[in-house]
Amino acid sequence: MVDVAEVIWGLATSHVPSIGAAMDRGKTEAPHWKDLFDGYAPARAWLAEHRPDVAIVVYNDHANGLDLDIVPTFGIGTADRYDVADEGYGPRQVPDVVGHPDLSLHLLESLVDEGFDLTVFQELEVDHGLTVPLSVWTPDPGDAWPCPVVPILVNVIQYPQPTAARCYALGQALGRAIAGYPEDITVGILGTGGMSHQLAGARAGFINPEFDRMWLEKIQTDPAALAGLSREELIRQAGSEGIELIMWLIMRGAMHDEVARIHSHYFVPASNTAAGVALFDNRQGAPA
Amino acid sequence: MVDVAEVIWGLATSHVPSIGAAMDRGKTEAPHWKDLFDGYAPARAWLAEHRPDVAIVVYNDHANGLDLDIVPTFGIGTADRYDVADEGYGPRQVPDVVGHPDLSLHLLESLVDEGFDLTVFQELEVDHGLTVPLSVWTPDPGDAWPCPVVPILVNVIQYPQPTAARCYALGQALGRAIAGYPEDITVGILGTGGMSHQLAGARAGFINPEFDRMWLEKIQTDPAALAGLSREELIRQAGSEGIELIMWLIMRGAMHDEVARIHSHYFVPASNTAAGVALFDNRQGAPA
Amino acid sequence: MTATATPIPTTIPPLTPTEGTPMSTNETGGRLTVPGTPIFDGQTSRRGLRLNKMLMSFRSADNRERFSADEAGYCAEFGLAPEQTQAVLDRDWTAMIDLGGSIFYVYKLAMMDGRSMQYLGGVFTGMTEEEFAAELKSGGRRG
Amino acid sequence: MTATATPIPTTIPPLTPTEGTPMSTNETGGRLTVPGTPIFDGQTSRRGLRLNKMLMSFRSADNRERFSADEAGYCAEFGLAPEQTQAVLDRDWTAMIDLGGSIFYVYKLAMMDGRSMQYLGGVFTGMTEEEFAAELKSGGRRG
Ligand SMILES: [Fe+3]
Ligand SMILES: [Fe+3]
Repeated sequence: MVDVAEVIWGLATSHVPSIGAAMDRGKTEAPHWKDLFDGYAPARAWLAEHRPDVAIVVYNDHANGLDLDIVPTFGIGTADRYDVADEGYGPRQVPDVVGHPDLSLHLLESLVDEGFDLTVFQELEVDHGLTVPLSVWTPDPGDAWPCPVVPILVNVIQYPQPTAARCYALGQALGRAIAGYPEDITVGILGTGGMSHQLAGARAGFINPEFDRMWLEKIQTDPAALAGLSREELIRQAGSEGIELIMWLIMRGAMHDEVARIHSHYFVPASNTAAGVALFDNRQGAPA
Repeated sequence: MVDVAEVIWGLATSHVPSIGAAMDRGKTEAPHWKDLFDGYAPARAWLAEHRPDVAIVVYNDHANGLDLDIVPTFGIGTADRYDVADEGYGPRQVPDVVGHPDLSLHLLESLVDEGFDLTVFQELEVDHGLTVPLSVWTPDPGDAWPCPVVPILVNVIQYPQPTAARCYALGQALGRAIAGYPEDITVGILGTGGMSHQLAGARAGFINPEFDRMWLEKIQTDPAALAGLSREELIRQAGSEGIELIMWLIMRGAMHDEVARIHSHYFVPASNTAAGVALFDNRQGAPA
Repeated sequence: MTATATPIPTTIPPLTPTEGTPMSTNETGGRLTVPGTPIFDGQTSRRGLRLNKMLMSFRSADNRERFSADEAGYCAEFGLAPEQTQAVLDRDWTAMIDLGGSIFYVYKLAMMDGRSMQYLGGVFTGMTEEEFAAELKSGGRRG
Repeated sequence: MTATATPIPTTIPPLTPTEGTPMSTNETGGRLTVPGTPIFDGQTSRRGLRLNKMLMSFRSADNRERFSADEAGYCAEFGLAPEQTQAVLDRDWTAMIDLGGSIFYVYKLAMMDGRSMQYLGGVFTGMTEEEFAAELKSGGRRG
């Protein structure tokens, strides 16, 4: 260990609300869901052995914490607590999210110095975009999630979204910022959203497993190629909501060029969406 | 004229609330204020002859349109109307501000494509930071300001502010974005704030005329040098609130390398602040 | 975002889609052209701002009750345009999207009605909920 | 920013400045070190969030009246820490800045009291308002 912060793993996962609902209602053994949750098991087992000191969760809000009167391209929470939002049927019965303001402010300062124009959230209610990935990681959190969280928000809903290239560049700057945090702590980073799906329009229900499987592969081996995709190409290939896959590139950019794949799994459909999970070990030279 | 938008002038000006108050209360001929307002006269006369189709106003909010729960580094308004804020003693009796959403959205898309992570404001009340510069330009607007406005917001209040270099780069990208707007319209751009001042702390009342005069000169002749100043240097030289001079660099970056100075004037004090105005013609080869 | 309630704007954004914005959930959208894919762009968001604000208010149980007690009155309170109010009263989900609704906001009304995202998918594609769900279970729709 | 009122957080940010943040209006600030210059940085803003929210609420005449009728009660409603409430009640302008107030927000309370920015400048520098204004008129303070 060095005396600065270190990213030990990256977890990419869909954040479909129905995955959280299936867990909250104890339906994970139901025939339709079993394969999805069985697919999480190896990742969960590894993660339980590798609890970080802080997690950075890259996600988007879905009309719960943010209104449309203000649409930030990138945001970061600096609070010491984030309440779980009521999305219209009562908040999920999961723990509120504890923040890590000191790391948040360090990341903010580094990223703004590097020319990333973040919006600071001193108050923020978090929705399924953030809590479902925490549940994918930790199905039974008890009274508290495994560690404090730094939320990073991305506009994926309103055009113009940040480009895939910009997201990857933000991730790379985030990696440098983490490596400049002068505390000997371990960091897990979650990139959320996707995979292919489209909720509205004549093409609603669109799923593209070839694209998804390509993405699941290249997010490890050639993220720069994914960062070269245009918004239009992403929407064409992954659906109008599948564009949120750009958030995986922020996670990936913060990791080393070479990472070891611990596990991945692909499942169709979770509600109207293809769901994917991919877990990578970022410790250089570490045995997978 | 070409068939795209063209920046015809840039106006840099302080936005001290007391300048607006002196105008609103008919005190512009009072002994203390007369020199300031006399200093505006040549700029106002020239501007009255050069009314643009749209104005872009780069400014910061002062606890009126924005709360501290969300602090965007850069924002842009896309509304068709911006109400004048009540800053605590009733709104200024000046016209509400008409927007130009089509240009706003064009600029947003161009700037996000270039990797500037703007926050979109679909609703925004504007304060003296925006209306005082409009009054400096147009003392008697009657029922309406001279033209529609695109507001661009900058965080200058909460550290980390964007760097001077980032502001200048945003201005340059803004210039390219304007030149890519496919309508034959003229644009005036206002950079607001400053000059040297500090409101709180043992150094409150600090004024630095040598720095201000250097800035007034170099904003025309060597903006890249100003863009090299660190936040700490800016605060040391211009005071903790004088750092808002970085907004002049956004205006300047959107203009040509060579601009013609129409007029400038410097005055101390407007309330607790040094006040400056500088007007530049951006039309290449145009007679000043 | 401000400490006081946001005033209803004096001008309502244009409800007739301007050139280059999506005309319907079945048309291509905006500067991006993907068949059958509405693009929620800046002009669409302007058009739908009041509608989406109202839909977001359904996060609170109080507001859900007030809406149910007087749907048209609640729409008027949020300054919806007549076409938007009509689309809400009629549960015309396609019209809500066409008039600037974001699917994430529109879905909050569907949830109040006990409708699923699969039901909405059926509406958008001219299928029953069961047909739509079956297409997803068989691997999703291609297109 | 959200459609509902923001809840008061269950934990209050630390009022004791953490290492590297400004200790007083007369101290140097945060990562930036400029003598006599408070730096309104992220930790300061966290410390002052509830206080600044309350001060911003004075944009509305109704709120100004409610505050005047019961200052301590109004502070409690916004979840101010005891030291912040005391600073407000005492009109201890320096303490308000030290406890996370932003000068632009603190000034709203000064305006309600009929105090000018020159008056505040005098307080921060240990002068009367007249002395402070005279220094500005003679070209400003150097330092
Ligand atoms: Fe999502
Ligand atoms: Fe200012």
